[in-house]
Amino acid sequence: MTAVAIPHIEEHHDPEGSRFGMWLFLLTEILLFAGIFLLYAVYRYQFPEDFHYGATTLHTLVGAINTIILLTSSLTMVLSIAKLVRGDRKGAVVMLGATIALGLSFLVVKIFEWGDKIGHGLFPGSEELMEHTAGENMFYGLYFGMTGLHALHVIVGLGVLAVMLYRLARKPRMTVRLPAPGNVALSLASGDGRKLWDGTADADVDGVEVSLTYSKNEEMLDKEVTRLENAGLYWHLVDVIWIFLFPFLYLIT
Amino acid sequence: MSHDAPGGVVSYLDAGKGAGFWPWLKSWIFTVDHKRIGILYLVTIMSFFAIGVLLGITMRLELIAPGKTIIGPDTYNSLFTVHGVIMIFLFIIPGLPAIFGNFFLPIQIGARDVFFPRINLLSWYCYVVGAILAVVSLFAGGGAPDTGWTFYVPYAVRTTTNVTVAVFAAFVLGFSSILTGLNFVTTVHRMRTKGMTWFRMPLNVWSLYATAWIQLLATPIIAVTLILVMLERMFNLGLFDPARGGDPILYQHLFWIYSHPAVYIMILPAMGVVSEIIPTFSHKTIFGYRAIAMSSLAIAFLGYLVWGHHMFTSGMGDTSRWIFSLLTFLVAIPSAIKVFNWVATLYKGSVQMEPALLFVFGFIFLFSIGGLTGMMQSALAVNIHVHDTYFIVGHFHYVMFGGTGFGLIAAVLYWFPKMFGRMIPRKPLYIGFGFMFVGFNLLYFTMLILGWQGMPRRYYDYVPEFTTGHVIATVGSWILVAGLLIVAHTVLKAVIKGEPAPADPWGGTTLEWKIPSPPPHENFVELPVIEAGPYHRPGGKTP
Amino acid sequence: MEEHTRIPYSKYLMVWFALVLFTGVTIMVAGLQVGGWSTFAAIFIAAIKGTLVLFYFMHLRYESGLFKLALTVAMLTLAVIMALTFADVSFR
Amino acid sequence: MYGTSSTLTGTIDNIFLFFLAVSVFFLVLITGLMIYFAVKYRRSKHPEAVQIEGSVTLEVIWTVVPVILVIPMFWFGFAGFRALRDVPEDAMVVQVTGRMWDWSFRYENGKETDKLYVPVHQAVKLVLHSVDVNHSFFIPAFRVKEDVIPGRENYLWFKPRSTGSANVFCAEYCGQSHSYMMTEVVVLEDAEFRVWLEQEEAEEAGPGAVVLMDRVGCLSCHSMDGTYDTGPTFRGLYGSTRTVFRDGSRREVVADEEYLRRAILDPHADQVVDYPPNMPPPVDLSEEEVQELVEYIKSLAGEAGGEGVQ
Ligand code: HEA
Ligand code: HEA
Ligand code: HEC
Ligand code: CUA
Ligand SMILES: [Cu+2]
Repeated sequence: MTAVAIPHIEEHHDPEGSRFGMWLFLLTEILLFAGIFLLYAVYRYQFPEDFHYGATTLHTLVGAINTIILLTSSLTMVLSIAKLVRGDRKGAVVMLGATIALGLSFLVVKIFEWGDKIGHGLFPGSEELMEHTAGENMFYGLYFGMTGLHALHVIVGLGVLAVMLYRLARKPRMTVRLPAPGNVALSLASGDGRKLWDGTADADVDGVEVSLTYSKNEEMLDKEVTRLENAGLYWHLVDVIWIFLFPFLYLIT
Repeated sequence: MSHDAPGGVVSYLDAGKGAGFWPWLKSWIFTVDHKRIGILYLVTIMSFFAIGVLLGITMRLELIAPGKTIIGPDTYNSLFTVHGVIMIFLFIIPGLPAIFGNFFLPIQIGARDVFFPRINLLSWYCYVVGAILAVVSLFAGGGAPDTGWTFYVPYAVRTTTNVTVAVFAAFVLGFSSILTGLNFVTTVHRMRTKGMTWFRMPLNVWSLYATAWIQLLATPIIAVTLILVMLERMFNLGLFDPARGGDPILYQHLFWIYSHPAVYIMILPAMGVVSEIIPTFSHKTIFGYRAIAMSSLAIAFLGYLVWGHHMFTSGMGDTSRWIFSLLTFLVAIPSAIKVFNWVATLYKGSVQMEPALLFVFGFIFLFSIGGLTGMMQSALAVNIHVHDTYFIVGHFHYVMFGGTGFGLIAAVLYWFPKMFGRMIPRKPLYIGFGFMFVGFNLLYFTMLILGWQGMPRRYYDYVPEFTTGHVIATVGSWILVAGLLIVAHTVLKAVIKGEPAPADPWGGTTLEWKIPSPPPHENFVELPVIEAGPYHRPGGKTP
Repeated sequence: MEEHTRIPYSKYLMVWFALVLFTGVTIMVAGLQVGGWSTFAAIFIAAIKGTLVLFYFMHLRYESGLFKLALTVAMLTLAVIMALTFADVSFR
Repeated sequence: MYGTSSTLTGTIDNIFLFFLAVSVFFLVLITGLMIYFAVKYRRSKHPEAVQIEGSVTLEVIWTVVPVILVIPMFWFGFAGFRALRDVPEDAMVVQVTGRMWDWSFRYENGKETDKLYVPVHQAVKLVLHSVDVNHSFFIPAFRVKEDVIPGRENYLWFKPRSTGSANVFCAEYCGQSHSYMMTEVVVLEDAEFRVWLEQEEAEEAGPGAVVLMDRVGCLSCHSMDGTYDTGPTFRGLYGSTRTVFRDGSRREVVADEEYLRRAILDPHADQVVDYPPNMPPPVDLSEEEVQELVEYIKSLAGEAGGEGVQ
């Protein structure tokens, strides 16, 4: 029996469809947080005073700063997409870079905030907390659980954005190795057969490596936009969740 | 051996063959072809199912007499936990959607693949990683988990066994499930072929579509619940720790918010299969197409409202107990509608008792018993007595095994010729069915009786009053497994030795019967255009 | 690139500005100590902010009805979970 | 099967029988029709199927009839349930404590036992406490069950109809010896019960410490004769060298009096290797009682060198 090549699956390009898929995924993320919001709602209902007290121990200012950081990162994200849609790859890269920088600063602030709380012995299961009321234990459990889960999503989001940044920033490049002993003559022709360039290599080689750098055509860019849009959707969702976390943990009194 | 279909089209099984072992293996494990991914699932899921069965049999052996028979209590406790985890998360939830959904959903709507072929492969890898983790949890560190598949806190947080790994395994498997669901919903929305309107989709597709929505909307809840259990164990988060004000009952809420809808993830695809098989073997269009299609959505929706019926004795408020009880009674109605429509389809049909149809009959009978015992459990007064007894164990084996399990076998027998291009001999299947049916009822009906008499579940040992029942059940399990072995042997042999199958061995009407057996890569040479309902036959009304 | 929506930069900036503004408002309202209303106000403002992000930054406004339907279904699910859990918690 | 029954046993059985009747009816109907059609319209006899798309009338019937049927089904279940929850005013209250893996009962006069004694024809309300994980208090003969959840006080009630005894099980999985977490409910004549209630625990023989250990549950995990159990045996424990985890590090310590005291009062301070950390902290042990326990464990020293690490 002879080898039969697997024909390539016809690449269907359906941006709306892939966005829909992404949205479905986002819905599952919303429901993931819904589970922990449910816990929050119940414990808040059971221990309103302690939650009030707990909220006052968090630094509203720090939370507000982080809120602004995330909101701004959402703005740069959406600008990055807008630039790419308009064909401005460089602008898109800059905006994406800004988004990542803002995301990182969010995490840095978060680390300091956590560090502060842990420094005061306020972390789940600490001896300090054991002396406090049940409600405060629940509040801090939720504080660390919710912001931790959110931070995890920020980290994943940053990873996705970093990949996108790499894709957009690098010049597309293709390298092929062709084995060919001895003297080699090279010629380059365009897709429709026009001759572009001719040349020969010196004496003894066991092959040649050909590298091409090229800029993306319309269709490839289009696919990048779809990818960037989906990455952006994820990033915005992380923002939306924070929009709810912030008042729930820092403000509601 | 070659499956070259007429017209020189190469079957999906043969593509990539002949270039040596490694290329061949790669052509499978890196495939993005939905049919091959279906086969990958078939092989992996069935392997784990075999392990689950083995564990089940070992438990039955232990329970044949009071006191220690072959294993100690720790081992027994791990056995039912791992049996439950494997059967639920590795066998029955992925089972039908991942195997037959992957294989047939695109074909049945006239598509060349699912919408996200690569994510589809990723979802299989998630399954494999989850499965490996589940196996690791058996052997690593503190010993196999011993919490029951429900992982109830506080016990699941206190025990020193490998709960964290097992829980993480379930989490990863949940991911696999979400990705499959996401893929199916998008595929159904975006890739139906020309003329394939919503109400011309086969009922199997409707079932899978409804299932996919449950997978999307329910699975995240178990994901976060399992994350919390892990955090609780690793970082002492305290959210469920009663000593610090946490509420163990909230854990039960979160767990069942997922796990009740999950039972419909298990049964809906099987109902879809039944809705395919009955029209085919009675040469008749389905009775009440729209009612069946809509009842799938109704089950998906109502299934979300009833989780509390697992917690009637937990100390939940009395108000919510009756609310959940009332809602639970309502969820039975769409199932009843389906059963009535199936039976009505047989009326004035031209019925051919192929093995697949026989297993469907088994399904209807056993699932009805399971469902009706479910109704008994939803009655508050009865539930208080039977909760956490063998009555429950009987109920869920009737619905899961008698329902989905038999449905799965029916699906194998029905679609085998299409998937492998070979026929399965009938006679051994009839015999196998006989054994399975008798063994099944001996095993599980006895459990119902034991449960009513007060035998609690998850019991390593029991008082002597219950001995007779346990002996009967154990003997039943042997007969059941004998039947299973006959069926499995027949099926496996047919993979290699079966007669070649024609494109349409049964006289089916849906699209998969219009392409060669086995189907070519990318399914259709030219995408079909649909002009009639899925079960339309000559003599029926024009669509 | 006809498939992708083009929205003027200025609109994005306006939305961002509104978001920041609402952040300020919600902090102020919390400072007012208006008792039970403060919870309600905080949730309400968060919902507005969330909607802004969903509709403009995430382009939900320009997507087909199916996307909105899907989101509604998820929200409904959330509501059902909350309601039925509270059917227990608040009547214990 | 059951040695006694409660006033509600019959009620609940009747509800169950009603469900059983409905179920059998539908099961026979469905299976019967299915087989009848399959035989009557088998292909050899009926080669041409008649194409019937459906019938709105039938769909309506078989949607509406179950909906209507389901309402009384719910109602019966609910009515029975209300009876199970409405505790009569004159109920006698018994506090029940579940722990891994036994039950103890405390009466209003302070008497504590490990079997539940109740007078016949007297409503009894059980208030359920757990000191460790979830359990479930289940008396099959009375058709009652309620989970025992740490941090909560669930309850159940019943009124025995005849004297006799019946099994009590733990119906919520709670670890290794879940299936041995059982006891008995003994229904006595009223007068008999009253005498029993005032009696000192004379019938529980053995040295005081043993009775105490049995009552507070030590013996469900620890043995006194060197056999392996959930916890280490007490035999030969005193004075032996133990390998324990203290503050996360492994070390060897000698089991002196101080060690025993700590092991009882703060079980997780020293974690004996190869044993699970599931020993519950003691529930209301007085200082004298702790001393008594320690003395007793000391008295078991020297009979063997400890059973060592399993
Ligand atoms: C495939 C999985 C599956 C399915 C489909 C079902 C279906 C149903 N289940 Fe089941 N169930 C489980 C799997 C499943 N269950 C599992 C795994 C558990 C235990 C989990 C654990 O604790 O480990 C469980 C436990 C369980 C409980 C909790 C028991 C307890 O622990 O106390 C209850 C209580 O109400 C219940 C009810 C029902 C009901 C009402 C249905 C209904 O959907 C059934 C509807 C079907 C019919 C009614 C039959 C067909 C109709 C007719 C024959 C027509 C006549 C009908 C009428 C007139 C109404 N189930
Ligand atoms: C799909 C789910 C499923 C299946 C199939 C089974 C199969 C079996 N179960 Fe199952 N069981 C569970 C799900 C399942 N179980 C769950 C969720 C629990 C609860 C765990 C817990 O408490 O946490 C449980 C608990 C449970 C208990 C209670 C333990 C206790 O409470 O102490 C017992 C006791 O005997 C038992 C026995 C068995 C036996 C003997 C089998 C089998 O071994 C019977 C033999 C099987 C067959 C004969 C298979 C038939 C063949 C097919 C379906 C496919 C064939 C396909 C081809 C040929 C291609 N199981
Ligand atoms: C749920 C089971 C359980 C119960 C009930 C229990 N224990 Fe233990 N006990 C253990 C386990 C397990 C260990 C070993 C792990 C550890 O050190 O915590 C242990 C350890 C001990 C030790 C230290 C033994 C050694 O080998 O160093 C002593 C002393 C002890 N228990 C006394 C008691 C007393 C007294 C009671 C009753 C008030 C009691 N235990 C009740 C499970 C139990
Ligand atoms: Cu206590 Cu099971
Ligand atoms: Cu359920």
